[in-house]
Amino acid sequence: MTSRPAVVRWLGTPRFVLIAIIAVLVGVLVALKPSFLNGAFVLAPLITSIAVFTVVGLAQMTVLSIGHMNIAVGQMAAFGAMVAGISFDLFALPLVAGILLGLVAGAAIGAVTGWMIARTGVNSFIVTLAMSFALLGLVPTVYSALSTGSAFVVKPEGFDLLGRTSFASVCLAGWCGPAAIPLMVVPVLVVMAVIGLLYQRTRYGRELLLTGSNVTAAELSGIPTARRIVLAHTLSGTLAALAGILLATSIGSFTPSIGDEFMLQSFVGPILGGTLLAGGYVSVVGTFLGITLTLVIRKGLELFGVGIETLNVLLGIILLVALSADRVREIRLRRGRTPTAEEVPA
Amino acid sequence: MNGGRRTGVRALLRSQSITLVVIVVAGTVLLGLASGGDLFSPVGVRTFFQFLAVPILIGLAQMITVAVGQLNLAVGAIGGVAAALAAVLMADVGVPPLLGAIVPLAVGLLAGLANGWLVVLTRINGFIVTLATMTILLGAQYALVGTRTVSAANWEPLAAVGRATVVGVPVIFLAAVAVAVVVALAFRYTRSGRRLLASGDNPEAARLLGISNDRSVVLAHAASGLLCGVAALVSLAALPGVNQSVGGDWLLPSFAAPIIGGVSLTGGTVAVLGTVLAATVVRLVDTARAEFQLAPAWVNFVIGAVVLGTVALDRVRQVRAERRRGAERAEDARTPETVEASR
Amino acid sequence: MTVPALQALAISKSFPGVKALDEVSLTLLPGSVHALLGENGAGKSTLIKALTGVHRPDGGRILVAGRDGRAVETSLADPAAARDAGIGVVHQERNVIRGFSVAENIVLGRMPLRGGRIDWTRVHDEAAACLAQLEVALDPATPIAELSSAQMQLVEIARALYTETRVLLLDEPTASISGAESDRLFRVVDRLRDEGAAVLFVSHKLEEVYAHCDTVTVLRDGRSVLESQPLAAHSHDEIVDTMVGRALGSLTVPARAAPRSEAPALELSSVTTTAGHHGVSLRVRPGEILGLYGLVGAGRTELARAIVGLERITAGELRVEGVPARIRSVRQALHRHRIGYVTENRKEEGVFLEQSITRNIAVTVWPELQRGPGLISARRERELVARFVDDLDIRISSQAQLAGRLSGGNQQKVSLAKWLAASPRILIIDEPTVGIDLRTKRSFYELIWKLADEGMAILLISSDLAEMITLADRIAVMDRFVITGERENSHEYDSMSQEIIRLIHSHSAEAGPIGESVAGAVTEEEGIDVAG
Amino acid sequence: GGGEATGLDSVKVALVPGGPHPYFQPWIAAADQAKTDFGLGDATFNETAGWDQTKENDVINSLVANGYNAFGVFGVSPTDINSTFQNLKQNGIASAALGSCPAGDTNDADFCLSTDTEAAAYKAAQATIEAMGGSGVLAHLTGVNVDSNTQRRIAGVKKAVEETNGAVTLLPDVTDIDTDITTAQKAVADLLASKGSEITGIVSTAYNPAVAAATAVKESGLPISLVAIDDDETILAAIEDGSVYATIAQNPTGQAYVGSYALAKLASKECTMSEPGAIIDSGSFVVTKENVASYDDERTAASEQLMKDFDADYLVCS
Ligand SMILES: Nc1ncnc2c1ncn2[C@@H]1O[C@H](COP(=O)(O)OP(=O)(O)OP(=O)(O)O)[C@@H](O)[C@H]1O
Ligand SMILES: Nc1ncnc2c1ncn2[C@@H]1O[C@H](COP(=O)(O)OP(=O)(O)OP(=O)(O)O)[C@@H](O)[C@H]1O
Ligand SMILES: O[C@@H]1[C@@H](O)[C@@H](O)CO[C@H]1O
Ligand SMILES: [Mg+2]
Ligand SMILES: [Mg+2]
Repeated sequence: MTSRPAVVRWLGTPRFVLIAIIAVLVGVLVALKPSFLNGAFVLAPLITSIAVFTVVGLAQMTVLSIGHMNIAVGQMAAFGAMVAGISFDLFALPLVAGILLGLVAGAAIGAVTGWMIARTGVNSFIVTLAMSFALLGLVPTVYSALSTGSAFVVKPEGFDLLGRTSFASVCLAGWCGPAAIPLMVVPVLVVMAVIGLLYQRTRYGRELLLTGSNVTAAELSGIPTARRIVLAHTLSGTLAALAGILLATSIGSFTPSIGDEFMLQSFVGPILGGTLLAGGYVSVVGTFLGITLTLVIRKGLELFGVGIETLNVLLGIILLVALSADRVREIRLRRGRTPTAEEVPA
Repeated sequence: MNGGRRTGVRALLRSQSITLVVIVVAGTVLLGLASGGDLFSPVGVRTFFQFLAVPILIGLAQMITVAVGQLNLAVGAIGGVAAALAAVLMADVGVPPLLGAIVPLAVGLLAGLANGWLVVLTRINGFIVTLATMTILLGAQYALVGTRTVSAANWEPLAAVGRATVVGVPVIFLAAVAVAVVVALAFRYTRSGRRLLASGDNPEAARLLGISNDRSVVLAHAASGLLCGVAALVSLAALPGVNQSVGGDWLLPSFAAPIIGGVSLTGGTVAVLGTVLAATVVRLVDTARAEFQLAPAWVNFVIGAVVLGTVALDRVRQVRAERRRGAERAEDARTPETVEASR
Repeated sequence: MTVPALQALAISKSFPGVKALDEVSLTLLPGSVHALLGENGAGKSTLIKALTGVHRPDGGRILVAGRDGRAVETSLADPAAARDAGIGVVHQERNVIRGFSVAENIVLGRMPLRGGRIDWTRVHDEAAACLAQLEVALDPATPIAELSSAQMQLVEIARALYTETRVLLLDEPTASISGAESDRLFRVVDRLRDEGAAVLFVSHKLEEVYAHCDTVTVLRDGRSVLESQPLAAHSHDEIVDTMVGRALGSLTVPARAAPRSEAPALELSSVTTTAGHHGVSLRVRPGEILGLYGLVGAGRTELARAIVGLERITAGELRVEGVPARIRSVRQALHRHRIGYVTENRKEEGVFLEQSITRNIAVTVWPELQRGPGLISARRERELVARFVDDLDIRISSQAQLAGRLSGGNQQKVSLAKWLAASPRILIIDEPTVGIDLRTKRSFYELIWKLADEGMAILLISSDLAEMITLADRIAVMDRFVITGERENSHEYDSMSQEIIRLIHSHSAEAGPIGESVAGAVTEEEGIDVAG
Repeated sequence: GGGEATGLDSVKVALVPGGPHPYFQPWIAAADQAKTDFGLGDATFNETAGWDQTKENDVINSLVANGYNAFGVFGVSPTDINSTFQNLKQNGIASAALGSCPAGDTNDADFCLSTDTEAAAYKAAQATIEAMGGSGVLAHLTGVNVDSNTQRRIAGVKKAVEETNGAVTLLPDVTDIDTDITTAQKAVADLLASKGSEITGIVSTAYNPAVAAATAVKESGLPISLVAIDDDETILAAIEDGSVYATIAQNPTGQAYVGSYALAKLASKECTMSEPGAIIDSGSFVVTKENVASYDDERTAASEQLMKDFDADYLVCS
């Protein structure tokens, strides 16, 4: 195993397969529809969605890493965004302060969820499902009570810059950046780096993974598993809130429907990217690639004017085929040799 | 000593259903009073039970997949497609209602089989498989009915069954109860039922006992799909028409009923009575919402709170039971020592 | 010549990267007990699984004698086919459906029907009859989850005998049960033999093999190095050497130095716990090995768990190096008090099967290795792990290898290395050699002595009395959550075992049967034999 | 229609509804009609958004990339749709809010051509009160609370009730029951079971509740007057059989047809808006058993008038 060159190992990972598929797909799309390269109307919105949904995927990934699920990602996003919206709308807070408050709210709701799971030992699916019910009731009620038209619309300074501006408006000595890349990628890249670092380089990330691998053994190895469970859910809530806020900045206001579309996507990204549902492995880059793949496909179908019914049917089939292909590849590999843990780093 | 502990466990199990029964009775009485008796009027009774049929059926559909250790995210999509196809066949193709009634069942069964086979053949997690089939089926439902509502007038004989009552209780509710009884009997008295539970409880042990987990998984998904088909048939009979929204709100209630009803998500258990009772509790919350004219959002809030409460309560019980066991042992341990000391 | 009840001819089976069975043959005769021996990973369980339709062999043939006495080649496509062919099996790991009753667990493979539906009356009656036949006093209606692991094993045996069984395969049935229970098991085995059944028996305990088996097959690295021979023709040492593949010298108890100091490293005084202990007092000094002996279910594991904070101490006092300690978690035990706890249940509690060796061993030292916001230097981590891999002679292909791919013994070493890496002053080791082969067992013993010599205080929990008498400096006996006495270990097997059995008696109301069975269990054991 | 088929063949109009809904189906035929009548380069209809603002934006962006240069959009989120219009405007693309105007006081599209939803709800409530005989208890069933149109409808109904000076009492609005037909049916049934004996009139300003209420009221046999909104076939049939007293038809065809015309004029740079962001009522029509056969003529006439108004007032052409 040690003798296998790293490159050869890498070629067998889900990440490489994803990169290859994405590359081929983009090539085909560009050849058939040169307008795919339209910066302002295709690439920038596509990259914005990829940015937002990567954060959504990471929000799920952090709980998958301990072998849990977060069915309430969408509602936690709505909750965090709601708090940010309130702080702009009702308290006229500046952008950064409002975002921080929103993130704290997401962290808090995640922490409460994690605490309940750790305390009761009840399956995370149940607790987060119940949490999603509760928030599904709470969030619209708060919006109705505190806003006219059920939306928080006050935009603090910098709001549009974060959500709707591209590098085209970042100019240095007459040179401006590409219009295809939204500014939003900056915070998202930072988040990816932080989460990646957490899992690959720090004790906390490793302890999350071991908790996901075997919670009893983790507790018996001196890992404070209850705290790690709370940590994973807190991270999940925070990231969900961040995704909700980013989405709000990209569409323009805060509404209760933020996050409605998060739950299913949140699983697709990490799972296509190679994170195990059973816990114990994660891949930040894989999550990003998994999200990218599905969104590129969606964008491609959209460019070809595929209708809503065909779009759903195709997305479902592609998901199945992509995962079966991954299965087949995995089985082939298994047959050949014994994989190692190092092949699935963060 | 075993006997004693066992009755303890039984009592615990029983108390889960008893808690639900108490909630149902108390809730009914309170609501009845609040409504000034309207709840018990013929219309009140009929309305209450009419909308209990589908929650029971989809709760059972989910319960069966959970029993084998799987999930079925496609309950609503299966039901939606099943109802839509039947509606379109009857309204546009002229399929007679009697034949049309079989369509949802067949669609449900086939969709469930497809889910099961996909899980078994691809070895992809059932959560993801049903997520994918859900997406596909939603597309299919839209392709079938688009944005129109196919009127129930196209299947008047079925709609008549939907309206029919026996001593004031809707026939569709009685049908759902009958299905629940069949499900309960199947899990109690058939080998397939026991095998399914064994696979859900401990797949490795089941395999070593000669049980095919693959078969159990396929069977569970097929049965789950079939029940979604029954729910679709009930919807067809009871709804004023069928459109692309049918099934759209099934997913969360399908989980709420078995979970509140005491089914373990790790597989291996069923609680038919619990599921039926839990669906009834949710229906009571619904009725209360209408009575007190609260926003529908409150129903979600209350369901969330009830599930979290059930979870917490269960845990408290468990901890108490453990403590009791420890205390008993300490008591046992103390006695001989005192004997020794007195020697 | 009698027709073999079951005959395996040149069975091969490969797993990814491992040839687990390489043309293994074996003959089981009716009315005889056949021992299947070999070190950890030799292929014993794989052979049993190949003979019961769990694994489909890559090559070879299986012949089974039918009811008419004629041998027929059988494909045994799945476990149900094996059952139908009259082959009953009790696998190495417990296989029960925890949500079902004892009765249903027994009949599950063949639920009796009446009119197309399960006849629950017959289920209970037949299960009850089956249990009675085994002299097991269990109510068939008991939920199986309430049974101990040993009781579950008896239920599994009942299950294997439920259908007409002409061949019974037992994979390490005595590894984790007490003397009383193995006695009962052997009575059943002997009766089955008398009734003409063929029994295959896997064990690492050579004495019980010599006491109960007629013929033997020895596997080494997936090959049969000794095939279907009369056991009597081979001496104990010969068999051991065949298994190991070279001459294995004898084990001698080293001269043990006196404890480093009289002040105990770990001291319990009159401790009561939430698990049910009462008035437990113990002291372990640095450099000393205190054995804690007792029957399965005596409460030793629970005591260990209470020491490291997994159960609450509600009365009495726990002192670590003279200072009263209130330990609430394993983390505190480790990082505040330097107490390590090697759990008995390796697969479920000891190792992270799906994680690398590096992470498995380094997990306890991350808090020390970290810099700044929890950053870990991968290099320092690897170096540290490499040291323990060397020290304990753990056989791995690389640090990146998954722990789950190691043999049982090496997994056990990994779980020990994890604790040694944290350099504890007190080490609690729970049933360290269950299911471990002879050679590995010896290297473990040597390691434990070495650790004690280096000044570690060791609390050793074992249900293997021979092991206890070989290893410990002092032996305390626990029965039903109280300490019934404590003795210096003379390493004299006969006298020590008598005394310890007496200590168990002193507490027990039904001294008779239990005492008898303990004696039965410990009469002849490998460890003693060489220690003497 | 009255435009000339010249110079507009460079214009590609895209009509983007908020999601799949029967209300928008007349847009399809109207777009085709506009294409032929005005000689447009293309006119397309795309409902893939599925009631999600992000997806609606994606759909619009893809259409831009495919060369569409005039957009008639029913914004999913009235509070956010102005951002989308700004984006289109910055890139020189003509846009119109069709069927629903942005929330708040500004409309960043070139114009908004929509039912005055408050007025339509007001008319609906008035019709219901009339059917109730001027007094009694009124229930209002409506759609997603988070939609600002819902808020406008609530206001319209409230206004009509207030004008009765207490003769009519309004029960709390029943919102969020338009998600699917089962929810709507259940909500209506529960309402009838608990308050059926008190209620004398129901006004539904959302689609699924109207369909559900029509059947439920008929089956219950209760003397409740029901007024719905929109003219889906199910509702029209119910008006004919008497189970629904009236409905308030809106003018989706006019929105799409006239809207396409104006958009084409703007996109071809032939004209500009005299008052950018103007808000224009596309009309609403009370339909009862009496005029169920003829209301469409009234509506066509209104559309023709609209077209004239655009030519005369709203557009300034070179
Ligand atoms: N999950 C399973 N694992 C192994 N064998 C199965 C499984 N399910 C069915 N079978 C076998 O398939 C055949 C037909 O199955 P089926 O379940 O219809 O009959 P059955 O065994 O009589 O059970 P039931 O009690 O449900 O009627 C039988 O031979 C049965 O043993
Ligand atoms: N399912 C499996 N997948 C991969 N390898 C396996 C599997 N089962 C067994 N092996 C490997 O096959 C070899 C034989 O294992 P087996 O379990 O038969 O040994 P054993 O003789 O029973 O050992 P022990 O005394 O520890 O029980 C080992 O190298 C083991 O790692
Ligand atoms: O009447 C409304 C329209 O105004 C639009 O909101 C779509 O839904 C219909 O029910
Ligand atoms: Mg083995
Ligand atoms: Mg123990």
